[in-house]
Amino acid sequence: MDLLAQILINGVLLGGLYAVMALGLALVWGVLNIVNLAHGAFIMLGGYLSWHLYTYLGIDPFLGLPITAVVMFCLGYALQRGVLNLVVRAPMFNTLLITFGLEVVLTYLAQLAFSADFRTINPSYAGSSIALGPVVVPVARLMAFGVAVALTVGMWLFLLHSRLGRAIRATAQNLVAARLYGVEPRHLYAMTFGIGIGLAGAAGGLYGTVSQIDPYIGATLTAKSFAIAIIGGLDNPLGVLVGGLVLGIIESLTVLYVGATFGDVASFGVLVLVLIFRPSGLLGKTA
Amino acid sequence: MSAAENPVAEALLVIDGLGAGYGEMPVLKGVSLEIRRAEIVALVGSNGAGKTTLLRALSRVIACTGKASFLGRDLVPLTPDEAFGAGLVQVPEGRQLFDRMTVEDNLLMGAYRRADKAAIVGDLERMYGLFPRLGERRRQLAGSMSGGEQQMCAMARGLMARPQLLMIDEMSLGLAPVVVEQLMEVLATIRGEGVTVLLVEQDIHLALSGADRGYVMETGSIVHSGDAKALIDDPAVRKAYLGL
Amino acid sequence: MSAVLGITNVTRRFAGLIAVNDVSFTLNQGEILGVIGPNGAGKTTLVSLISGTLAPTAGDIAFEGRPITKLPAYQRARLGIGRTFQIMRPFPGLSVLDNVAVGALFGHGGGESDLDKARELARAQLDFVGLAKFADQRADELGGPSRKRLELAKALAMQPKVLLCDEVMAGLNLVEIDEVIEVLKRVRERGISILVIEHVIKAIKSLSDRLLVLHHGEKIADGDPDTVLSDARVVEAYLGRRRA
Amino acid sequence: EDLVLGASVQLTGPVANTGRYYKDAYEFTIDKINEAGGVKVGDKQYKLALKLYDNQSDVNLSVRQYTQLISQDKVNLLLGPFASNFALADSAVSEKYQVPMVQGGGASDQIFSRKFKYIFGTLAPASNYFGSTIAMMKELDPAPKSVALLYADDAFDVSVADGTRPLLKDAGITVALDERYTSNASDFNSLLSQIKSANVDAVLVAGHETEILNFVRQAKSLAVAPKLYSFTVGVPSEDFRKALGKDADYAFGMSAWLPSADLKDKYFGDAAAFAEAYKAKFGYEPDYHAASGAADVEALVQAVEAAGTLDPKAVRDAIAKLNFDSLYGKIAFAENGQIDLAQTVIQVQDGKVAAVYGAKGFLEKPKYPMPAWNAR
Amino acid sequence: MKGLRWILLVAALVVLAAVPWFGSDVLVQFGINALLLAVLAQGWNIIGGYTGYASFGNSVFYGLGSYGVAIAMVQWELPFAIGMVFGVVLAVAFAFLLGLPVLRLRGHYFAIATLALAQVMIAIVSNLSIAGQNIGLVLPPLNDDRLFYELSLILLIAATATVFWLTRSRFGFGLIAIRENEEGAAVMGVNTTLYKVLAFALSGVFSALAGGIHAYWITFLDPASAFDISLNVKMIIMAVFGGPGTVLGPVLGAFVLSTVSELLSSEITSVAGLFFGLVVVVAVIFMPRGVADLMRRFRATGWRYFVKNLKAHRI
Ligand SMILES: Nc1ncnc2c1ncn2[C@@H]1O[C@H](COP(=O)(O)OP(=O)(O)OP(=O)(O)O)[C@@H](O)[C@H]1O
Ligand SMILES: Nc1ncnc2c1ncn2[C@@H]1O[C@H](COP(=O)(O)OP(=O)(O)OP(=O)(O)O)[C@@H](O)[C@H]1O
Ligand SMILES: [Mg+2]
Ligand SMILES: [Mg+2]
Repeated sequence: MDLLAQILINGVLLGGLYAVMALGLALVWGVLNIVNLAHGAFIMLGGYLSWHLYTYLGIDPFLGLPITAVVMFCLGYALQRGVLNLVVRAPMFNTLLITFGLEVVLTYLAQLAFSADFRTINPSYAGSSIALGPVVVPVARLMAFGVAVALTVGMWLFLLHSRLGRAIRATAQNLVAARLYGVEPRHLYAMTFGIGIGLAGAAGGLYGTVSQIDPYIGATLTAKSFAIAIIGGLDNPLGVLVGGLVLGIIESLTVLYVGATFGDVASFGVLVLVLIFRPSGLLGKTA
Repeated sequence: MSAAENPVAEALLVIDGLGAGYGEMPVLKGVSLEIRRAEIVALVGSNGAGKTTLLRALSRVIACTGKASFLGRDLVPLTPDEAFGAGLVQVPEGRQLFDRMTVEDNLLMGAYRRADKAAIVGDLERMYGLFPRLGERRRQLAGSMSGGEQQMCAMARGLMARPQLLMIDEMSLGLAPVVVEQLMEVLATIRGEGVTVLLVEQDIHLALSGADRGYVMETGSIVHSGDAKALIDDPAVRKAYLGL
Repeated sequence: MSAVLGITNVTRRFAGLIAVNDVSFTLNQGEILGVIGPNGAGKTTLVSLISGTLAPTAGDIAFEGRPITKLPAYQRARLGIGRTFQIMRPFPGLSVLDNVAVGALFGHGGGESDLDKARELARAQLDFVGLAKFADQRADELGGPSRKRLELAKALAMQPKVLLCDEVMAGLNLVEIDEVIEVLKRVRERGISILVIEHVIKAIKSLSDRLLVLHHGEKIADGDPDTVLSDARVVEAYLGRRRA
Repeated sequence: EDLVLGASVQLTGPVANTGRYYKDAYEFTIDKINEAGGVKVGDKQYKLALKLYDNQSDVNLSVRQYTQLISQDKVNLLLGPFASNFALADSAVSEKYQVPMVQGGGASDQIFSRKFKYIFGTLAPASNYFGSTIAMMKELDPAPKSVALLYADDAFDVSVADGTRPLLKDAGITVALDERYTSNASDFNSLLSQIKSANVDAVLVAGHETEILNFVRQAKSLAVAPKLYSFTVGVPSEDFRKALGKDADYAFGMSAWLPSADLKDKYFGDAAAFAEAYKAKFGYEPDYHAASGAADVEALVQAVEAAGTLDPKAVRDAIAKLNFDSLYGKIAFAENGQIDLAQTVIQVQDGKVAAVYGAKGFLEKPKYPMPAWNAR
Repeated sequence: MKGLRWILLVAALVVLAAVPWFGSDVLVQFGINALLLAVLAQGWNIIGGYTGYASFGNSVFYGLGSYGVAIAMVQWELPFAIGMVFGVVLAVAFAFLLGLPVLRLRGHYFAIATLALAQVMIAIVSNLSIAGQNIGLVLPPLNDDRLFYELSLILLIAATATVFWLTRSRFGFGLIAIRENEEGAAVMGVNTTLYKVLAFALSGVFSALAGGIHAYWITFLDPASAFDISLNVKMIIMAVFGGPGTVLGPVLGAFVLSTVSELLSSEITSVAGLFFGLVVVVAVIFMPRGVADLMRRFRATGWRYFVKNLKAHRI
């Protein structure tokens, strides 16, 4: 019983981290219709950024998150304006191609700049935990979870209820109409991508506090983020949180009851089932 | 002729020798026309004449050559959002709603460039008054509405922008006669509030009977123009478009 | 006259909304049945239910006496049910000709298996609806009204027994409407039964043998066009004072 | 004249982190041998040269690069890539062209069970990685009674686990938890919770370095502290201790190689000198991968000198007959082409690696049992 | 004109077929890889380019083909040819069983569901003892690169001929209609479910055969390498780079990208990947419609082609 409680807590905390990882991907995908294969690479860069801030400037990884996010936002904004905006109206697969290219470039640049060594962000509290009776709650993960919830709710409010958020959605759905109604799409696309990448950067910072970073972690993180985004649905950031939690819990339970190699099977199995029965995700609207 | 009767009204939109097209293919071949403040002008013509193309060029979504000025400002170098910002608003052909957004979000997108929050809320209620169906369905996704409901939504979105010049492409398309009738009244009302309307219509009868002046377009140029009532009675127009 | 289509107590709900409510009627062999009703009355939904792109919540649909309620859309097409879409959906990247050729290849009875023959048949349909000059253009480059004709040509190329036309005349001018009316009459002469939805009263009047009126998803009138159009409820809900 | 050795290793891609040991060790050893005058074949003196490609962690590319090395670059002899799956595929190339390859990067038993004649391996057999650790466990006080055995789902680690189970059984230790996990897994919380709840005395993990790092960090954050834990990789490398800082303490591991002065070497003097020079040159400490790579170069050189010719077949036969002492230990290949080296148990003690248990028993006192996380 | 084209084509084929007789061993090996990648890209073209379903599951077919051959040859000691047939059977069975539910999904959702299938397959195969679990299977080596090369070439020709047939058959027309507008296709009588599954299976057959040849050639496979997602990404990249939905595009894409990548990795070995990424990015910006489109239009427009593309696709 204690074990089950512990496993559930693990799952929930893991899920929070998953949610932040997927948030930026879901935004860029759901809104810009860009399947960003470089998403994981941006998480990786965010991780390195946090690591540098921590290692060389002594900035606590959680306090450093806003800095990481802002820097990554600028990178995303520039990339969209300078590169992705050039192919916005090309056939859909091209965004897949170009983000693939970006991922390769970013990964190799990272290896050149940071070497293939593992980096960890290991502040003093990273290993500490709070004991709730027999259940242990790791502090870093709890904080990451808190950030995750805050970011998702913030994103949700922003997208659904702010003027800019509405315009972002509108532009994504109908570029021509959005322009007819006064939206400047170059800037807006760049804002959206920037926000997505900023979120990825924040996720990287969080990831660095619970795991380690090397230039090659991107691909797996991208795949994971996909699954989460879809399970939750792309329409709604709260869905991403739900997707993350569902996945976290399922994976943890699978390890307990089935076996540790089945974590991925379970999560992707659930993904397929969700897709088949609810093609727009758990919280997605069925139009 | 209405313009002549009303010489003091300022010229809102002046187009001279406007050309535009798609790729290598020219569609507009030197269109010239003039629209004054607070009039309703009908633009009619057969299939493929270039009416929609003209509106697209004015809204700056396609490239154009020639001269076009709006409120004395040169339109040609503007981007679509700048043209919109100047007060040139279009209800486009095919509606172009934001399909996966709610009706209300669509209307709010009409007011995207406006900062007057309270007035926006007021206008929203006004639209729901004008189109009760939209009021009932404000949370429905626009893309799942019926054809006519979508047309209402598009009209309402255009009105939400508080335009100087509202250009409506195929207003009556897919609407029940009773709704069309209401819409014509709406146009008369907003004209009374100082809004100018450029109405593109296939239902020539409807368009010309509700308009002050009319232009008839044929393969990329204006072939007839003048007072709306006079155009209806013009035998050439009657024969070509009314089949009489 | 035998019934080609039998609709019995058909209902369709969308989350909390009844779009079609317990509607029954028949479409007879060689008949043109007009369907009118206010926007959002459920007309398009009805067509979707018959063509199989939507499944009814309740009720039965029969084609030539055999139940087809459970058949998927493509099988209904092969049985001989052709439809057009009000919100037009061509195959955007294909040429206009190939759009129509799809109908010839797969339509009624499984269609033609030879590609060249299918294109020949398609060309004939394009001639028939007056789109021949656009044959080699991409479908998404067509203007709105031409797309309507394309919808019609696509459905006709399927050699259907029943043709469901959802507002194929919207956006046409009166002369063009007359042309399409002629087309539809000639289609009927081939023994094809037609269901037309239209808001253009003139057209519906001159085409229909019988008129069906939907309101809030319910059938409120069914009968001889003149009688139906003078029905007080129909006037109030749909036509408005001006047309009445 | 040059005697050219060819190799394709992972300089980029997911396993580049380990791949660099081979590149550095190959170059380092070749330089050293050239400084000592090069290679004497018959009565000709050759300089050693290296032709090295980056296989970008792509097996297909590495096969092609080995083919290129042999058929176009005309290298004389081959050094290996890192990792078993690469060695498996690449050994087919050396076999096809009958050019001997001595590799120190693949330990999987499959490489050597194909009856290939031109592949030689200097890593200890996978199946016996935990052998010395289990021997030590029997002598600890209190001796661990139950273990959890975790291993990644790749060929090498599965082989390790398969070899470990009978050893544990013979030692009378119960396996309370026997779990395979997905390679590259980053979340061990569930497994750790199970370990905690099963209350095992010892945890044995066969996996990759990233996984081990995650494992230790998460063990700390969940306050999981068995009496002992031991890892197949990581512990000997400096990277591991750097990444974990003080948390690396108490971790057991094993190495078939330690930079001790007892291992004499013709070119470097001894292993300690090698390690020192290596660290000075590359800025990080060598581990057994590097030593194994260095030994591969030496093995080829010794074989060529013994054969007195560059003829690949003759060299191959000479390799099979090698028996010499190196910085890596005694190099003598068994019938199947693999070397057999005993694993020494090591432990991180106060930030340094200490050899604690070898064939002759305890070398140094192990820090055992491991205290709780909040008590250290 | 038409005649000239055929002559060129035949000449190109003859040259390709003769490579193992005049080319170096490395060239032949490079050829095998490039040909197999071209087969994969062409196979993907059927489901992705023509039917419009971006499959990330083609690497599953590839893996099934590899395992078909490996299991038949290692576990049952059957000849290679039977292994190939077995692989194809596995792939077709998979296409029908899993294609049915998964092909109900559209667009990106389909892509992700198929991505998931590859993950699931890895886990399943890792637990099958007949497939050697995680350890994988080691096949008997066959030193005959010429044979592998010619087999790959024949397979590529077959795949390309199939795609060519698609462009002028009723079946292919149905697939294109599905790609352009699935609901529209259904109401016009296209049995969308059947067509999609058939396209999936057809594309799977080629992938499986490529997997089979590759497994025998590389002599070793384990679950991670057999069901490698990045291979799937590669085939998509190649097909898209060449021009999806065209007959020769994917083949051109595969050849061009393989060559670029090979040249880069032998010339500037350790930053090859970086430049490869840059090449892809630049290519997408200047020729988003693929190599096939470039070949068609370049002669008429010259360098303006790139400028035009840039203008047409940016905002
Ligand atoms: N996106 C496009 N690409 C290429 N050609 C186009 C495009 N849109 C319209 N055209 C062509 O431009 C010409 C004028 O079309 P336009 O839509 O402006 O006519 P219209 O007067 O609005 O007619 P309609 O009554 O059909 O709406 C037509 O020949 C049409 O085929
Ligand atoms: N997918 C859907 N989800 C929710 N509501 C829907 C959906 N499709 C249609 N409706 C609603 O069902 C009602 C009937 O729609 P339908 O399209 O059948 O109307 P219609 O009679 O064709 O109207 P119009 O004349 O405007 O085309 C409308 O109120 C519409 O908003
Ligand atoms: Mg128009
Ligand atoms: Mg309708």
